[in-house]
Amino acid sequence: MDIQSCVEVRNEWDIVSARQLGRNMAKELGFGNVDQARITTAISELARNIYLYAGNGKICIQPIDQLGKKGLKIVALDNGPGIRDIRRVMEDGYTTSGGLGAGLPGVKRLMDEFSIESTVDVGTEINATKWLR
Amino acid sequence: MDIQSCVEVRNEWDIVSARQLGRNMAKELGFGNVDQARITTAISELARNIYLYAGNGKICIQPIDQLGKKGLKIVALDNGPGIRDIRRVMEDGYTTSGGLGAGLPGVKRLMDEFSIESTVDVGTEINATKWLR
Amino acid sequence: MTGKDAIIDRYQDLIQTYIKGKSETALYKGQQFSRKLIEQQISPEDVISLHIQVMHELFPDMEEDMRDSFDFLLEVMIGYGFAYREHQSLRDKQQQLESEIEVAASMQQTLLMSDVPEVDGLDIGVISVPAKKMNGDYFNFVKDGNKLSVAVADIIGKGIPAALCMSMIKYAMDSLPQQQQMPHLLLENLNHVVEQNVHPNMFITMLHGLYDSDKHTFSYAGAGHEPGFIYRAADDRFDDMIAKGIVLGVSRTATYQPYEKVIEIGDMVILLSDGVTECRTSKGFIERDEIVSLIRKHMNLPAQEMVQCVFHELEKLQEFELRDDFTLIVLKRVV
Amino acid sequence: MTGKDAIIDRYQDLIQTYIKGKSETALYKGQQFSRKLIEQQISPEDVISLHIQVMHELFPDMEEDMRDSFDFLLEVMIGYGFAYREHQSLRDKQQQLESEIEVAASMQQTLLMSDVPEVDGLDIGVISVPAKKMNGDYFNFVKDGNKLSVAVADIIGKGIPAALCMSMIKYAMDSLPQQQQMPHLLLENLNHVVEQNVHPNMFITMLHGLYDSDKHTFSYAGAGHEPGFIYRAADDRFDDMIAKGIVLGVSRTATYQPYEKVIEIGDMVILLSDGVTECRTSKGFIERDEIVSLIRKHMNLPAQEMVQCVFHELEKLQEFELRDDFTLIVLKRVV
Ligand SMILES: [Mn+2]
Ligand SMILES: [Mn+2]
Ligand SMILES: [Mn+2]
Ligand SMILES: [Mn+2]
Repeated sequence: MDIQSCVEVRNEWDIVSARQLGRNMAKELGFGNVDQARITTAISELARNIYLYAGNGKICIQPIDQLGKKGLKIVALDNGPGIRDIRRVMEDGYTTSGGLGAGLPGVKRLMDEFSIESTVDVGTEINATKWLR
Repeated sequence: MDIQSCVEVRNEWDIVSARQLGRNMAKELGFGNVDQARITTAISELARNIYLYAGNGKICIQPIDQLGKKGLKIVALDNGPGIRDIRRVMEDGYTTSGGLGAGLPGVKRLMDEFSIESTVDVGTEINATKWLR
Repeated sequence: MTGKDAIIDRYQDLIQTYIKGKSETALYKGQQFSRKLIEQQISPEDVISLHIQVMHELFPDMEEDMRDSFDFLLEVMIGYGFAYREHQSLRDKQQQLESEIEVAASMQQTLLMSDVPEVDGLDIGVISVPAKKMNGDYFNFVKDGNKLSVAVADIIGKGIPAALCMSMIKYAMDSLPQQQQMPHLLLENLNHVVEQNVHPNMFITMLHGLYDSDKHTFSYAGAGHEPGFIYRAADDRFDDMIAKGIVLGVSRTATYQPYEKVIEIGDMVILLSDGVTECRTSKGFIERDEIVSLIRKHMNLPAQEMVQCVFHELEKLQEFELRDDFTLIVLKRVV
Repeated sequence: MTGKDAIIDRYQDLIQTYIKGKSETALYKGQQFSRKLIEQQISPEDVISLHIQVMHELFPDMEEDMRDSFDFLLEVMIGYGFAYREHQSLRDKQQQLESEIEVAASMQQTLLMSDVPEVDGLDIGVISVPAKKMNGDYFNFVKDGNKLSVAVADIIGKGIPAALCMSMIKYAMDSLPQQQQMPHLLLENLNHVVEQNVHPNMFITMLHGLYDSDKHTFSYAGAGHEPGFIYRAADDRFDDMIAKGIVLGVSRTATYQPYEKVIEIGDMVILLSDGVTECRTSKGFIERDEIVSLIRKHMNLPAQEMVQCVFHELEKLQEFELRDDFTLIVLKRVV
């Protein structure tokens, strides 16, 4: 139940590895085509954030089974500069992604559970879970 | 240059005739696939408004040629109750179409020129032009 | 059968009907189907997935490359799904903001806008329409015996900040009742309040006047405000009502000049904000001349109808998109 | 080569690469491509049209039924195009509204929020954070010789209407300077103003107090406001600071009861708004007990750090989504 696989994120190619890891696990767990692609995109966003803002960190993917309720959990960890104003980062349109609707609020909307902890100069940890329906 | 074809709109089937008329003319004028479909949807919206709010009226489609600049003009006419507050109707989200993004503001955004005149208890005339690029 | 299965079946039906007859009716049904999907908040990538499923059903022998290309399309559409969900969230937020602004605007309307008083011998018309929900123009009438004090102000800036600023002006004026009798002193005092209390990049223009319905004089002073007009019935002529004076809030030591005009029977005092004179049409800004002709056109109507007609004509000229708050006040001496 | 052709070529390349290798890298490039399309404001129906063109290119022998089914998909996507363009327009509008609200909020901040005064023997900490951009909580300090007047108010309602209402309270309080010395009379007077001037469904709760730094007494009165606490250093105990009195604006004839406490060295007067005590976490509302333990945890810090630490802990408990404006004031007698 606690088998967790991680990918270090230091360059752009690692984003692809994180995606691959997530897609494989999502497929194995029985997520449909669309959800596989969505989860992969969410992982991609989180990995890209690490690559762009923290320099390096890691993405871990973990199958979840809580009393028979199955799901997939993404953990994004870094020791980067941290986020000064979390409320602001979670607002729509804060990212400069030109109307993409992704960024952290997009990931949060997509997943069923989402939490973020960040300390300035220490780092950021994001947890996001999607349940299998 | 002033050949205008009209369709009376009294019931839902007339909406289809108006669409067909618009699509044929758009195709003839050389609009691409996507623009044909968009113009048809715009006509559909205008015809549907007539059918729903005015009871009956007509949709006229007209090819335009202004000094070599070619386009298609839609005229929607009715003798219905008129629009009491045009500024309000032109606001996004005023129509109850549940996030469709169509309604009159959607039609206006799609077309290159758009004008509306309405007198309470007399009727409404909408003109909308799309230029060929 | 679940809702999802029903949607798949419906889509398969629709697409088969279209393939068979290629009729406009089938496409119309496609559009209605699309509307229903959007109402059910189904994402664009779900539509692609739906299409893929039905394709596999209808074309079981589809070559593998074709299948793969559909998967790629799905991947590209995922980004649009993110944008689509952001749209839904923005719509909700927008609706909440709008309803908040609507409450604030109605507060503003009931609290800050004064009623039009009845004054012997005067026919009064007033219209004040905000460009957006909140009004950054302000007008105020105070009747005291045979004297009518009237103010028109325009906050430089629009929308919510202007509305906040305007509520300050209202409370400041309420606390200066004695100065209502002397327009130039009222402006001097208000200038202090604005200078001290208002954001340094917020300015206010104002015209304040006092109509004496015994002597039939109109005394006034202005702080950088758009000049009004005086209509002289004897000459059938509109004169600009110039009042020199600096905008409120710029200089701590500003003083204002008093003016006075005698008003004859049939004359009109016309006060306005620059939203009336600087209204921009597709042909450029309107000239003050054109405003005068519009007023002239309707000036035989009762004052209230007159200001409304002028507004409606200008609203239409601007294609129903006001770019600035609009305030027009007419005081017409009838006897 | 036009921009459109470049896009078609790029898409064809990407899809061919994917068909060949089916690699995650190709799909990642698909996602990046999608991001770029969205940045260029390309509509979802354009994406379908792009896909169709490339399919015709790659599969020239595609059967006709297949071609037709693509056309139908395009038709269905048109509706999503309308929604997508509305999204763009809403985003623009939203950004404009937000920047307006930001200006108004900064006006509110600079004009309405008072500075924290220096008072001999008192260590003062204040934090007031709006749930949204505009604050519907209000606090005010006025120092007059050896006396410090302190007010905390909460407008029932949030956002823009509450902010408008709050600016009225500020100007009303400014015009009642003499009553600052008598909390219960100040509330009585404010009640008149609110009753007469504020929207009938807007109410205001307030606690007003006066700290005498010679006698070390805190006299106060309350109008339906969330009770604060008094920390008694001698007993190491937090007492509720009850002040009975009806909310401002409800009854024309309301009167308020005066209270007074003697404050010893090490004691603290803690004033707050219900945004502190009614903060809702995923486990339900927080209890006043829990607030007390949070305050206790940080009470050895300087007052300003103390209120900030309490806020940060409560912010995190609420997952960074404040549901109500939050105001916490601590007056700590140090000598
Ligand atoms: Mn203005
Ligand atoms: Mn103006
Ligand atoms: Mn409140
Ligand atoms: Mn509250």
